[in-house]
Amino acid sequence: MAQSIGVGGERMDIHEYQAKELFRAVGIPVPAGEVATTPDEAARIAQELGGTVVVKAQVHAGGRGKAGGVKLATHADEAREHASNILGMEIKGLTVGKVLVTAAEEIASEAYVGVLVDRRTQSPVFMVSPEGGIDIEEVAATNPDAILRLHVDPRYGLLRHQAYRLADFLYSDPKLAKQATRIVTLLYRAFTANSCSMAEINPLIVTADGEVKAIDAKVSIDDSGLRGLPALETLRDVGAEPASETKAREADLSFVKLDGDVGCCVNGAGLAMATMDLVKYYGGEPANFLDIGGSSNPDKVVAALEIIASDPNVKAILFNIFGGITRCDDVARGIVEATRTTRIDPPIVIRLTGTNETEAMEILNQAGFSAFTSMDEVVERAVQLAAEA
Amino acid sequence: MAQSIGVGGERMDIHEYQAKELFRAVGIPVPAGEVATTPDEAARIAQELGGTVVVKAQVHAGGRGKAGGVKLATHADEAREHASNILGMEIKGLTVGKVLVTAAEEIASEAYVGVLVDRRTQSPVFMVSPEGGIDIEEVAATNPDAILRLHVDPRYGLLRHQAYRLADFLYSDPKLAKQATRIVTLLYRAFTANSCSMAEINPLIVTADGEVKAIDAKVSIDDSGLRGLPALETLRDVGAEPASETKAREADLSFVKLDGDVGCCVNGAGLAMATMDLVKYYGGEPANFLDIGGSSNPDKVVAALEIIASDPNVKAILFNIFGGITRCDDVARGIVEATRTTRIDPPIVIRLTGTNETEAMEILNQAGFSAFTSMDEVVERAVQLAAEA
Amino acid sequence: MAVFIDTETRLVVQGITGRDGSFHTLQMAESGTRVVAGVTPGKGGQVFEIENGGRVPIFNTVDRAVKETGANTSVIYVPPAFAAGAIMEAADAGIAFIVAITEGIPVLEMSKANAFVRDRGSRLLGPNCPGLISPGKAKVGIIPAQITTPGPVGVVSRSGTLTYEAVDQLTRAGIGQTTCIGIGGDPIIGTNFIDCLSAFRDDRDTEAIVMIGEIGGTDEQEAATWAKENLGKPVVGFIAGQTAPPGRRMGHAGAIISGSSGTAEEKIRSFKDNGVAVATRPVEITDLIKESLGI
Amino acid sequence: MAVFIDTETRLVVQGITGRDGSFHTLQMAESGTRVVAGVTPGKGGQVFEIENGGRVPIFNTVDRAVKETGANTSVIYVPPAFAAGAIMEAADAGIAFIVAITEGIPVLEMSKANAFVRDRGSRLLGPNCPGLISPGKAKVGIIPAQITTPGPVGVVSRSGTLTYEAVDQLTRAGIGQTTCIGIGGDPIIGTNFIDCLSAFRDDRDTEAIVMIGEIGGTDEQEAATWAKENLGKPVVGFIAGQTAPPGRRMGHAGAIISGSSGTAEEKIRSFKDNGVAVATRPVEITDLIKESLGI
Repeated sequence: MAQSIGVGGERMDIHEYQAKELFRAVGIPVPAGEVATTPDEAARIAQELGGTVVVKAQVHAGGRGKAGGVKLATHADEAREHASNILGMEIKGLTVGKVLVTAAEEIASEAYVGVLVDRRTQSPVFMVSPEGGIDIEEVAATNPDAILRLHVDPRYGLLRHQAYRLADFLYSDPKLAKQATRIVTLLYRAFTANSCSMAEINPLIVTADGEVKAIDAKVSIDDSGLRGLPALETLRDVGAEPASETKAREADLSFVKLDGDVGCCVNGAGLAMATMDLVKYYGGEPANFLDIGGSSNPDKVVAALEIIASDPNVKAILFNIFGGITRCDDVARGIVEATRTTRIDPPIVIRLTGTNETEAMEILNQAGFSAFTSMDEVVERAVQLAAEA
Repeated sequence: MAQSIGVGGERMDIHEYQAKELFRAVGIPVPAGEVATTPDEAARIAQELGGTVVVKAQVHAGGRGKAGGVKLATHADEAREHASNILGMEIKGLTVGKVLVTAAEEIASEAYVGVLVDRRTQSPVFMVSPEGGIDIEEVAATNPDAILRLHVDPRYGLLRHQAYRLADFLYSDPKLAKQATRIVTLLYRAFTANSCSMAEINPLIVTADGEVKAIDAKVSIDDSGLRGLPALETLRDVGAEPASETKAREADLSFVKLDGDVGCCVNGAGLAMATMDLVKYYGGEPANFLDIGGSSNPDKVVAALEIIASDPNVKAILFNIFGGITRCDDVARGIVEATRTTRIDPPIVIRLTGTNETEAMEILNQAGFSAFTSMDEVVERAVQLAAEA
Repeated sequence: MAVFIDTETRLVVQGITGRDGSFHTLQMAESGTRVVAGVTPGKGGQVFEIENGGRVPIFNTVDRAVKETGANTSVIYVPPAFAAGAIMEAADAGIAFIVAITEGIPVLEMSKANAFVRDRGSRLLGPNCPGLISPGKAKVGIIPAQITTPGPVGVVSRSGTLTYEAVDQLTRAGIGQTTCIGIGGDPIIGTNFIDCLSAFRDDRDTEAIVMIGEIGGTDEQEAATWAKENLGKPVVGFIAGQTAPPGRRMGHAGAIISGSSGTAEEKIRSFKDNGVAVATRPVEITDLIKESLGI
Repeated sequence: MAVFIDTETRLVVQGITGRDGSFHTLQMAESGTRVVAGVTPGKGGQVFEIENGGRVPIFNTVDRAVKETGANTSVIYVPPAFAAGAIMEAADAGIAFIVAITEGIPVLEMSKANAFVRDRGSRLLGPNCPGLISPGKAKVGIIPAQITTPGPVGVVSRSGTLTYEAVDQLTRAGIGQTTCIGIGGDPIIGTNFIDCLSAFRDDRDTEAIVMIGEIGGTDEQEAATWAKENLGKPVVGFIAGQTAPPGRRMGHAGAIISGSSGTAEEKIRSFKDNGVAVATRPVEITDLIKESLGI
């Protein structure tokens, strides 16, 4: 079996310029630079930096360079021009709202350094490669010997000899290895201090005068770790995600928007996925993943229904609730309340079973809803309704 | 077998006022106070603190209270008077050069908290007892159930539940336990950050208004850890140790002054102890422990001879050298050089064996020394010379 | 017989005075579990009353609870910021089996806590799991007891309600369970599929096993490979998340396809290659189990 | 036979280019030890020349040294500030037997390094020790080879030169040694008396054992108790430090009487109680060994 390294956990991606701030805070050398939201601001930063600068789109997507989101500018006017082209640009469906303007560096060589939490070994794992500047998964596929993986025992943290071993794999020149040892050590410090699930420097460059520097930075933060680090929550770029997902997060719902037309509202992540799969099985396409969680709070049901109904693609909405801790009557009350206060256009079909099932059926019947007890039936019916709409 | 807890390692004792500075630096609550070397200074500090103060002798010895080295003063003049009595006082052979003047606290209860490195489990171990203010070894002997021992796994450090468990053993009142949890956690931080071999709060008190505070503090620092913490080296009170030991430390010699009359200069700690024991076996008393170490540096031999000879009790000096890495001819040269540059009154007898033994014998013979090859012979001869002197 | 918990289980509830802890303590006691102690720091000395007139003593620390009551199993209902610490406290006090219900423990904290549990020789189930139930014997966690019944099937799953769905169907079809185990939806968990399969193998009452997986990671694939070599009992498998997009977390922190790894297809293929009967829909699980039991 | 090191030993020297490291590398090679690699960060690719024309390759890391040369044993001559790290590096690289000569490693660092070595399943001898020698086979450390000779006595000691004294006397009396081991004078060490006695028990060429202890700790007492129950071979013991005052460190960081514990009297009593023949003076060791060997 191929050794697969998986990033574990829900996570918050932050922008390159934010990641570089975290790096700078622990002492990792990064080029001077600032973020701009207007072309004039970009020109001012370029002026202040002097010399050649790089204007880089700040979006949560790879391949910015290929998409024309990264440009060199030799003077402030050119930086303004590039910024005006890049701001507002769409990259992989995401609109660019910010550019990072940094001093350009003369690059002698490019390497890769990354650390993430590996679920198989349940520990942080470093991956480094002297082949930097390109996608590390590509290097892994085409030239696996060019990557060194090193697991960090969480009881000891990254030990000095391990940091040196990583650096020694990157550079045969002892002066460069010494700098890289320090950078790797600091990267691990930033990784743990900010509860990251992933932190990456790509490329880590050697400049013309032999300095090792982080040119691009990518960091994902473990959402569970954010609780203890409220300062990091401010790094979240709400503009970079669909509005429905922002609303879901605020309502404490697990939600992922998809492209289909059958809206799904389920309690429990596994059951929610199985419900989506069943939609597909019966010939439909799910419009979303949504888990209302274990709570019986009717407010959550209301918020869930509103989020699903606000998607114009949705042609039918299905509820699939297995009452264990969640009480079916609470969910039923939430559905009735939501449809009373908000206009929900698509038809709603409901399956409820388990705790307080009988009371729930009564509530729904009184409000004019009919309900199923089998999962297959409700999904088949929802797909049919969506197809007919 | 009784569970013996041993402090491991060579160590530097520091004064109470210095220990309290280390505690204050990590946030452990200690009463306000300052150190004074003159009665007027003590009066000024008492004046500034206001209210009742305690004047405490700063010496590396227990039982200061019983010896009259700790006194309450209700006003500045009284503090001056106490300080003038205590300064210059002898406690267990040590002269008091400093007093600590601190605000007096109303004490509701006294507990004990200590942490040291246990050599059996190779880990730090906490000992806490609600019976504070007295010698913990006495509590261990008379009421062992009043002590909780807790080993800290060095891979994880002191965990929150462990700190709470210690605090919960001291106080049933949750408010006090909460304060104590914090203090125990901070004590462990001070312990590791300062490379301590022992750190102790005795007593840890509860004040009349329910505050938990460290009233007395005792800290020993692992000498090997000092290398990385040069700031701590300044805490060493050279005045509190015999001049010969200061000189030995400066010459990088292991030296302990004893009360006998046979000076011993040996290479290797085990052989040095065995030599002392043999002095006793043949009816003499060793004047010192001295290990010149594995080096062959003649300067060390010179320093060693000077230190031993400066002890007026010494009636004879014996060398016992087993040349392995240490070369016998180097030691011989050192002896010849030292006796040439410095007047050494007591007779010197020498045993050399091992590496370059023949060359060494020649050097010594030329300088008029005769030498032995057997350890028993040289010791017997030295004891005899001391007895005849 | 049953696995991990049975009538010998002596349970301490960490966080017994909290909203979830108190509710589920009543439920667990009602299912016949011997709840011998509760822990809430600062509330030591108080008593938690259960419905049949039982009184559960509360302690400040798990250590005291173990010393006073001989508790051997713990369940954790404390908030995520304190849950990793609670797990380590239980292991440090010598609790052999620890069940962590709490969702949202930072992954780096779990990485350390799990190492601690292993170093102390304890077993952790979860976190972010519904716990487990050995019907008629003991329940630790939040699985609704009324949908279970004693019988010959072992159930192990990364999911909560999807497990209830499967177990409910089994029970309605008259097929009981030895033990139903939710191993949890987090990327770092204490007890994995292989651990459970191995326990079911050694349990002579378990005749067939339901294994419910989902996208993310390689736990199911490794379990399938292991089962082929070592299990010797029939397994019916189901994988949720065939329609999940890559790179997005599907509710569970561990339910995420990284690159091209951890897809439902990959897991289903591994099941089939290793002799695990695959249910396409949840409803098929019961049919396949009937087949494997020859009923 | 011999214990811990023999002709199968493939040695890597950590700190080979330092003053002590280079000197002792030559000595070890001269004693017949197979020195296969050296490590000095930043000097990888260079070569260390030994006297018989051998050339020892130098690597930046122990990991590379192990991969390139199959080293299975390491000896550490690096300064104290880096020595605990060097020990962990060796264990991490899969070195099975690590000998740390360095004196002055902070005790809290050793506490962690020793845990690491155990977690990796390696064995550490030392630190602050002279190493060991299996006469005629291999030497790792700094014990002078010329005072040793092959034969039936195992020697284990906390001391350096005191061991040389004892071994020299044995050799002069025509009594050779299987292996002479210095376990080190620090309070926290990797291999203790029991570990060595246990190895000597399993070594069929070892017929009698010399155990040289000193004040501080309880290692000798535990070893004596263990020997009575488990060893089955005669032991001659010696304890240094009968005249040492309490609370003062006698050169070795571990040679200190704490309170009333760890005195020479206590240790000698334990030896006697457990059938260990006690030499009052070093010179008596040889006589007692002769007795125990029946010569």
